[in-house]
Amino acid sequence: MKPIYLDYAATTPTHPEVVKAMLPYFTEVFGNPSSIYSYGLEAKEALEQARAKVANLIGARDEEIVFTSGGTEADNSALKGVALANESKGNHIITSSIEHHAVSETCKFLEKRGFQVTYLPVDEYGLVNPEDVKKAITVKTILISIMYGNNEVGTIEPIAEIGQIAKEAKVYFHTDAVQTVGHIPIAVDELGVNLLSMSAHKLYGPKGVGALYVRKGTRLVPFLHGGDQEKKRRATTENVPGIVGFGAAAEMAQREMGQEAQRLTHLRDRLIKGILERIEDVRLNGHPKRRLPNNVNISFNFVEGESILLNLDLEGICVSTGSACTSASLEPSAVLLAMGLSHELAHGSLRMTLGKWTTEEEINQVLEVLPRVIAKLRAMSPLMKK
Amino acid sequence: MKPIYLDYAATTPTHPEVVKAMLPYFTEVFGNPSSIYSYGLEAKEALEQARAKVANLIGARDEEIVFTSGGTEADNSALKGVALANESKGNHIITSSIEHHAVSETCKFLEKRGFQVTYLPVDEYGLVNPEDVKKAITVKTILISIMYGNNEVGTIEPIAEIGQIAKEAKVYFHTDAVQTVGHIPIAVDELGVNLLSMSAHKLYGPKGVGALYVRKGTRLVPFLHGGDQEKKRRATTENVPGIVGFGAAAEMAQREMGQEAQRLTHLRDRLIKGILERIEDVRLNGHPKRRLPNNVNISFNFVEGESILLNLDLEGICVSTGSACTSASLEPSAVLLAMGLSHELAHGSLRMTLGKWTTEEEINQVLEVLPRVIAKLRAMSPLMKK
Amino acid sequence: MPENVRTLYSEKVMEHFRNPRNVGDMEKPDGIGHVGNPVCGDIMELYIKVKDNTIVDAKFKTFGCGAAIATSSMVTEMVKGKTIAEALEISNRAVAEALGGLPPIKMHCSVLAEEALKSAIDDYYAKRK
Amino acid sequence: MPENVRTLYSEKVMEHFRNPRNVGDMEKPDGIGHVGNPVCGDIMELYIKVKDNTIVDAKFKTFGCGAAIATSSMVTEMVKGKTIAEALEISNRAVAEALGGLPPIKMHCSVLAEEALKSAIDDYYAKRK
Ligand SMILES: Cc1ncc(COP(=O)(O)O)c(C=O)c1O
Ligand SMILES: Cc1ncc(COP(=O)(O)O)c(C=O)c1O
Repeated sequence: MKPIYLDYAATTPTHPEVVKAMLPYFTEVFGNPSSIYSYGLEAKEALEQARAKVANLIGARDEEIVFTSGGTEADNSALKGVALANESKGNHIITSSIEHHAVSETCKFLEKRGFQVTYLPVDEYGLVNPEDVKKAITVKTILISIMYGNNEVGTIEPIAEIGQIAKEAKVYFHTDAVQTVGHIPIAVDELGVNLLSMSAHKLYGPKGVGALYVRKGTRLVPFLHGGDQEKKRRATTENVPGIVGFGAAAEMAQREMGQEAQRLTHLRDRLIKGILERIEDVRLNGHPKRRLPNNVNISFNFVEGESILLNLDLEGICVSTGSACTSASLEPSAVLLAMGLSHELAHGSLRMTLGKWTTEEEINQVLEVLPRVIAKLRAMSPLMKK
Repeated sequence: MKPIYLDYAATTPTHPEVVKAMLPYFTEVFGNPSSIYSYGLEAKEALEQARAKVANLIGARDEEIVFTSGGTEADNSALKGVALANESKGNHIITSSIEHHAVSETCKFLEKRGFQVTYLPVDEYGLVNPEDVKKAITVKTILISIMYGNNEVGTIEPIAEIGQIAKEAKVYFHTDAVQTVGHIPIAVDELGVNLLSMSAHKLYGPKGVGALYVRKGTRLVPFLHGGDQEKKRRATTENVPGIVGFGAAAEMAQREMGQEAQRLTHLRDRLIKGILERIEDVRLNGHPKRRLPNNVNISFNFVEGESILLNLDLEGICVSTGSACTSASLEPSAVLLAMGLSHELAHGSLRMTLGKWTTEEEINQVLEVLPRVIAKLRAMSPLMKK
Repeated sequence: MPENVRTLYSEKVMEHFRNPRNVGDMEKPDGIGHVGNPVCGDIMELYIKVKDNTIVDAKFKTFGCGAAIATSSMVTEMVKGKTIAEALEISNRAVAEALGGLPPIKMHCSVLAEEALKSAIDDYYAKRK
Repeated sequence: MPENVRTLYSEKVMEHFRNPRNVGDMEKPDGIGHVGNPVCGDIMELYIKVKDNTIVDAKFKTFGCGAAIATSSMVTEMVKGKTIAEALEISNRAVAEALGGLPPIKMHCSVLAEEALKSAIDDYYAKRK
């Protein structure tokens, strides 16, 4: 039986059509886009077409898109780039306590280099309160970075409201939209962001490619120094096939997003409802409505996430846990703790993220297997009797 | 007629076998290597096999290879990483005046951040004198960065000698080996380097992938902050297909390098000799012997490089100029000027770099076309009459 | 690619994880070991029955990852039939080795199993007093 | 993909680059313009023959990039048959436009062409005095 993949938020397969679009750029149109002979100019042209497609997906202008090696580089270049370019203005950064590590670890790095970072709390649904952002702004604030859709619990933050506050306070505003781009409609002007991070492999594009939207006029020190590529905003020979793939994925998302989001929301809600009905002592994590169309995150009392994951894997179902199991640390998800979950519940959480190839049958299969697995694990749990 | 591509130093086509090796990792084994279910572990395994192949190519241990998004990121992370990690020890960096922009622009950035950089001169062949390195070392020196093979003129620097000096002085030593890896045999222990930069697309691997060799024990602040990937030395979801491609290219290079270098050296010398015989007032740039097997760099008196390049492109021959024509600046190659060439000669230089698909017939064709093109341009040159 | 590269754990670990031995409560145990806490994500309870200074039965209940469950299962298997003195000799490494090894980041689970056993034996001694 | 996206320059530029008009020396020119220098990589020499205040012939020699050669060729074409006064009206933009446009980083070549023409006319006046 084909495995049931429910970890689309970790990474998506590259769509076969995307791979097909990329192929000519490995072996035929392989030129360096900086070269001025025909081979290079053809590659350059492909690059610019991809840029237009990505820009189009978020309502940006072509020249505001800087390609990167992924979401992490987009986040790092946004935060470090603004920090270095605006040191003379101030050293204060505002972020949330539920950011992806690509933002939170970068903030920790900046703290060591003399920057002050405010980590705003979230409510039980994982929502940042725009009023908190407003209150946190000081004369020294140079950047606000609040993620768009949370990668663990799927909560969608009030970005447009925060954007308004940032604009009024004349503070740069960055959002990590890695989980949202290509999944829900985005218009950078409505959001009022200066910077927005994307990653191709979260929307059926290839791994190792991303982009940072940089609003015209935003001051930023480049992250990669070297050649004059990307209008001197990011050096290195452009990953032409990867970028072409990102473009193809963006175009496909633009076309299919509306219908697909509807389909996934339906499956998502069926899965949530099914679990809540079939299994006792569970809790839906994240906001019930303001939520990514493909995200289900549930805590199961009395059992630990990795043991659920492994049991599901044995049944051919791929999911992920809230806690970072493979990391050396045994800390449970910082996101869930920030939302007020107990350690026990945070350790017992499971994330299931749906995607293009998820079917109704697969959801049914999960709803059949999961109660059995939970029952088995609860039977051996020392916490159960309490 | 198929164009004659003589710009392999700018970028190589991805070898069809490499593309074939990559393909399954886009759509089938697409898992996130950090995931602990089967899909992810299979991807992880592919990653580690590629790491072993790349390590093997340069005589390193697997765990000393950190994958990056290319040569530029490898250079940036080496220089910035050492600088940040060793600030308390000193703030002095030694480099050469013929480095690739990925090193020289990073040095300029570090100078703005309080570091002191010594740019060593080179001789007429582009060689750095190891004695100069020795003399430049002070108690504050934390890093020496000298490239291995020069990307413009092909000169191979005395890396092992400099490595010995660095070791004795207990200073970290980085070499940008982007043009050498996969083209001539490399053993990091013989070179005595702590850090070595590579880029897959210079050896028939894909664009957007590279690696930094980091000798065990070398202190480095990570360049990309975020998740725990690459043993916390570089965050971001691993570019599995790209890395697998790099591995395949490394394996192929290991296998074919010896014979290929011989073949190219022969063609290279035929091309050089042919030009020197057929055209007057030319000069070979770079060292006649200590030179990359595939590099030909010639200055043509009285004519400008771009106009030669365009004429050759019209005849289906892709080459590159010493000067950065497409950049906004009109400065001629800093490398050639550092080697003592006049501005006129620096503007009149042409780089032809050979590769896997270069044939004897192609070289003959170039030798037929080039004299005609030079003659045509010289006939319209105001410098000619002098 | 061989099938076994695709799991984080050895075949033996997965076997014990799939079919853990000696799971469940014990009626009137002679000793109860309780280690771990929810903060670190692993809790083990180990029950032993002792006769003539020999552990005649062992059971466990565990909240934790795959390795925690497998080490619990393995340690209960290992102690059965052993004298208290012999049981006290069982090190975390011995448990891990019996499982065909553990990933480095999971070695703490074997430590927990050793501690659970010692805690149960302590409890046995304490109760006897 | 249309063929024309593959060249940095417009078709017109490439046409003049391929087949530059009015290349070469001129016997006894009435005015010689000399602009540019090896440091910036472009040198233009422009020669004019003047009769009854009208430029009856123009030639050039140029060391430089594709755009430099094309603008030289174009400007010599444009001045032929023009009076001195009319020739002085030719701006760098007019040269660039006549070539179907130039990439922004190559606009300086058209400036050079305009300067070369003015320099040749200056020389013509100077010689007449
Ligand atoms: C919200 C968020 N930000 C950033 C990233 C990092 O993206 P990448 O793995 O492409 O570097 C991810 C995914 O890993 C993510 O989910
Ligand atoms: C010597 C050298 N270093 C660094 C680089 C940068 O490599 P990449 O384009 O992969 O970033 C190149 C090639 O562009 C190079 O030739």
